[in-house]
Amino acid sequence: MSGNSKLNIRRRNLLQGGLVLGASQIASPFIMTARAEDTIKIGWDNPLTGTYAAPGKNELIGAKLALEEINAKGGIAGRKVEIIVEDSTSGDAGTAVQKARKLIDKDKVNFLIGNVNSALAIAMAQVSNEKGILHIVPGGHSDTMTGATCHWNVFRVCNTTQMEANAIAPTLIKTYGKKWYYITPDYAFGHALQSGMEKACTALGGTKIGGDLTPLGTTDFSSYLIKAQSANPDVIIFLVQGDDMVNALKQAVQFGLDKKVHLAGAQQELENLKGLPPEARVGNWVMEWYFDQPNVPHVADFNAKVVKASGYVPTSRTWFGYVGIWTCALAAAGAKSIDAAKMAKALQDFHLPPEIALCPDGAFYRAGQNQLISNLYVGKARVKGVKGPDDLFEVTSVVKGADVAGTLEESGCKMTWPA
Amino acid sequence: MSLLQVQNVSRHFGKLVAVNGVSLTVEPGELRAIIGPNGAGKTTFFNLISGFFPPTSGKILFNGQDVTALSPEQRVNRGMARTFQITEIFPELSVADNLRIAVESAAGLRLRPWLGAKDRGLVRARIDELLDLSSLTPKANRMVGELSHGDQRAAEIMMSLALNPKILLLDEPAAGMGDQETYDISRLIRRVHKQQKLTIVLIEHDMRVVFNLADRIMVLGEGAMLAEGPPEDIANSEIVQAAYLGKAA
Amino acid sequence: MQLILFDVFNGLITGAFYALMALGLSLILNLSGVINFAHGGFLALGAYLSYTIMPYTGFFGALLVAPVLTAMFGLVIERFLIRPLYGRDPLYSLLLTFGLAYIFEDGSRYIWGAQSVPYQVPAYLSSPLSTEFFFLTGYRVFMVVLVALAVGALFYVLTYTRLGMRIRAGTRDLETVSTLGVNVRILRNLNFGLGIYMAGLAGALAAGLLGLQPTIGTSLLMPSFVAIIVGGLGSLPGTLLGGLLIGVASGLTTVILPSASEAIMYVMMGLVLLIRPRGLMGEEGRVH
Amino acid sequence: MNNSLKQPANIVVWVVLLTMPYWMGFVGGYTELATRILVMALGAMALNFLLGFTGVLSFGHAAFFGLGAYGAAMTIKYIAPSSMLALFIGVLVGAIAGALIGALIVKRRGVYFAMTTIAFGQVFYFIAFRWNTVTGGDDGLNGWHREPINLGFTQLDIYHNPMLFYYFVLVIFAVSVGIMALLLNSPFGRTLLAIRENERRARFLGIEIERHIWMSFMVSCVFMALAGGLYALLNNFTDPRALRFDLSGNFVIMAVMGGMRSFWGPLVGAAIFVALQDVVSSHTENWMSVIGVVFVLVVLFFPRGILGLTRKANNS
Repeated sequence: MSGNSKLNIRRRNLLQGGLVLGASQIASPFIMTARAEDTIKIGWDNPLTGTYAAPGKNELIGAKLALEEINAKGGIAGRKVEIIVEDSTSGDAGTAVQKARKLIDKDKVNFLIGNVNSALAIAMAQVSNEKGILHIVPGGHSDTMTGATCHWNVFRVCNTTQMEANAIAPTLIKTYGKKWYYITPDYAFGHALQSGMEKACTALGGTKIGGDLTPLGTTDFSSYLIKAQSANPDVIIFLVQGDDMVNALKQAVQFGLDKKVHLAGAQQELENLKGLPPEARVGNWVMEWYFDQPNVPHVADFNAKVVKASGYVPTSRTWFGYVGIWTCALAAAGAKSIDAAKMAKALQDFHLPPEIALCPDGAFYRAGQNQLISNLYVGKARVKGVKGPDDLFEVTSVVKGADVAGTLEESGCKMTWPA
Repeated sequence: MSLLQVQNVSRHFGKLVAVNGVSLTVEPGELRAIIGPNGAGKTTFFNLISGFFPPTSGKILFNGQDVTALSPEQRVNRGMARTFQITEIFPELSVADNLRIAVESAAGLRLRPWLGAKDRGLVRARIDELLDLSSLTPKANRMVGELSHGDQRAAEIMMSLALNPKILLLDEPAAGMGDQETYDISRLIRRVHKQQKLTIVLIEHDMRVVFNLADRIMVLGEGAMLAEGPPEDIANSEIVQAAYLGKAA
Repeated sequence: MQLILFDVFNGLITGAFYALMALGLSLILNLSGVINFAHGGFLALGAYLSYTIMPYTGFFGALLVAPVLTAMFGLVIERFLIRPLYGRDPLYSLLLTFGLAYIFEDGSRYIWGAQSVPYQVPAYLSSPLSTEFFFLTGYRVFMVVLVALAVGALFYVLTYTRLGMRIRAGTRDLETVSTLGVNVRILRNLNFGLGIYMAGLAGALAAGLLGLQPTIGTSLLMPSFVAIIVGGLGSLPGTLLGGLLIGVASGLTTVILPSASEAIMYVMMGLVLLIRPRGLMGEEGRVH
Repeated sequence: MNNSLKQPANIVVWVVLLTMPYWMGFVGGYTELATRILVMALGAMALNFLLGFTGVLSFGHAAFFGLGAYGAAMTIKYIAPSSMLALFIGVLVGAIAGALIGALIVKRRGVYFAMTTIAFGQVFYFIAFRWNTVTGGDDGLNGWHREPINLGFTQLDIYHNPMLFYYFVLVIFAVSVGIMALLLNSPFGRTLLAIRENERRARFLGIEIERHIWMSFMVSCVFMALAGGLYALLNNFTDPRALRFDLSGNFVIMAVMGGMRSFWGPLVGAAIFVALQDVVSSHTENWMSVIGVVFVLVVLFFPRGILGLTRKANNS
């Protein structure tokens, strides 16, 4: 748990860095010119503290692993790569934006990575787009990022909420019933996820019989749970995330709801399941990546490396971070350049090699939207791990991303490229 | 017409009756002393007059007007000024600034974001006049908090004077002072009283001061008035002596 | 109807938590004039300590021991960091505890990790008492009973023990108490410990209901402030009443307009300040 | 006060501020950090008008900072793309809120005042946090940016040129600080000092305490909101954290660390605090502990602040 070791990737050398920057500023104080440097820098602006600290740290573990591999293979464009880590905090977009500017303006990074919190990711995207920097979003799910507010320079690894909804809806309708009740976090992400679920549900003949918008940061879900129970649904859909999900599930199980109604949701994370007391590890969910894939090549290898580095099996977050950093290297290799626009072009419909995709059907960045399309893992939470204590999810079916991603038109992304 | 008329005021704190039906009339130009043993209700009585808190019952007239329900700042604006048993000044400001605040407040300038040259001159002159009166001129730029007890007391009295009061209420002006300081402060009070024809009511323990200064004396005991009269009558009063010596009477 | 009944009950549970937190805060505020911003941090500490010792002591053992350990930690903090600040501008103690809150949150994350830890209550407590009133889980009832006992014990201590009487007297007039030969330093120290004990207990209980992660106390801190203001500064019964009132109010609001469930507390506070500035049970003259 | 010392100090301060973007790089900074320091310093000085010069502790002042930020952001996003109008509306919103809340709480003193301000501050936090459709909720308000300023004869492109934006902020900072200095050196300012020094004496000089505290609160809120508006323009973004109590605490520590009895103290405190936060959070994920320890150390060992130390040395 030593916090310091994680940032050892690059300790800032204040004096040295300052002198170099200062010299360039004397020459032309008003113009910030990019300097030729011997290393390629990747700016990491992701949570290390607050609500999303756990997923943020796991993404960083994946990123570090990718960094080692890239440098072992000769770096990017023959230059060594380093990651400069900044704590974006979990919710303070002002800080995230400020750090993004700092990384771009002061540290002159070639790539920007982040953020777990889609609000922060969107705010950062505004900065990266303004500055024309290639920006990878490993784990912020809001649909608009590769939809209505898409940018040519912003690529996303994790899925859209709609994809998750489409992935799980058929299972729930077929197995558990058509009357759904929603417990949805009351902010943009939640609204989007719910409308995604409703769409998927209606398409399959299901109905919404009720729902509650719960304020973000709700600690006591009992009122909502009681209401949900009295509406007598087949399935209660939990769309709350993070700590809210932990609170909601803990309380639902205490009320014995899991024995009367089916509990389910869309996105689930191993980080959450680990934080729940065993009896509250219930319900059907979607994982965006799962470590237990014995038949997919390279996964075991990846797992072993992560366990060696961190002591835990990788979560989907670890994989996001890993893919995020590798995307930088692959983009540069594909474009044979570190020019952001050229790299972004090179990533259009770019297929990740299997040792990085780590999923049965491969993964690619869909052109015109910059959204990674990979597999989704539908399954159930389980009380006790089978293959080790962290194996808390049972995958029942693996869904092809392309089947649930909808069309490019549906995404609403209208990409404009710089002249 | 009397300047101050306190009519039958009482003040209760829960079950405790601190002041019980006391009346007092002060004529313009008079120097009145209030004496009494500890716990007699002198300071409470002062607090009622100056508006620190309202009386439980009774009435206070100032200059013929009922001021019973007025706040302290409203009473100040009508011409009542007071000092406190424990000196109340602005310790981290200079003597001149202490006086300046009082002068500007009295002149109705306290909301002004800036002052014209004329106003500035008038304020300056008034400060100098007060410094001069109290012999504090050499110490004008020192922080008040650093001055001797006697000088702090003098500064407080000058701040009250700066308000151009019609009546000045002094709560134990000589408390905690040595002989020389007591002498100086008595002289200052006398000077102010005589030169400016200022009406003064003071509470004091030091009988030298009281008998030296007062025109009339009121004696309080256990919240009630025991006696009132010129100094010589009070000095000979058996009731007063009994009150001071204990419950002999 | 059942729903409303439930929401009142539920509001009482929430309110009981607020009250437990707020009573601790209030004790410290009244006697020492310190707004303890780190109170939420102490709550988290109580919860984490309870989580840590549970494998050795069992649930009830942890519930007994963890708050005591938290209180002892509180005594040390008071002795070395807060005591030097008595008699100085209250600004300083506020800033100090504010800084401590940062350190507590970060420290918890460093020791126990950023993600929630699984805090388990005994199975027979974490199930509904009856199928009809399924919302009455054993744990909720247990919690309410325990909070009621703790509050009862607190008022008993304050009313009938020598320490309690001294604390109450000191709250009214510290100077007099000290001239009567009571050691004010020790009094304040113990009083601080008592307040922290309440926070630790609240933490150990809350973790059975909420996800236990480093910011668990933060969401309970602000309502506690509001409870104190609504109830009336300086009055412990007022604080209790304030906590329960805003708990019930926000519980009922959840039914009608969930997004206003927090706003309602502040609306109540505004109204109280407007109509009765000293708070519902505040003593006269305490406004200043 | 030490008038002899004031003049050189003023010159030093202005020279440093005027040249800051040019040497910021030498010490490991960058232009936007300089701008951030300026904005936070304005906030800290606004707070200190109330804290240091009226003796009233508000621990919820971020609320007004945030209201300024939201006022500015929403103006550009929903009303008109004008940076100046945005700042004006931001200040107006902050001032109105300040007037209302001030009136509700001026009767309270000391810790009780502080506590009430904390609680009231959170009201606005929750409004911003929960009122998704208007404020963007927890996601914050984005999709807008500061607009170039049209002076008629020329256009100042403060959007694309960070250096120009710095000087734009500096001009506003200078005007604001000038007004505050003027007020503090006026009878009004001395009246506030009187309240800070001794409320009882002030009352018995005929000063209406509550009214003056309310006015001081207003002045403080106005400049706080202005700082908040500038902060939103700096980030091209705002979110509910701009009104949360942690930020209020940070403003207080800036003022105290620099020296709340001296005019420039909060500026010094803000510079140190903002730079420290920037550096520390880049070096360790445990930056919160470091900040917390700074709070503790300042309280225990430098309660009069950095400029308080020099003043003490001068007096003796």
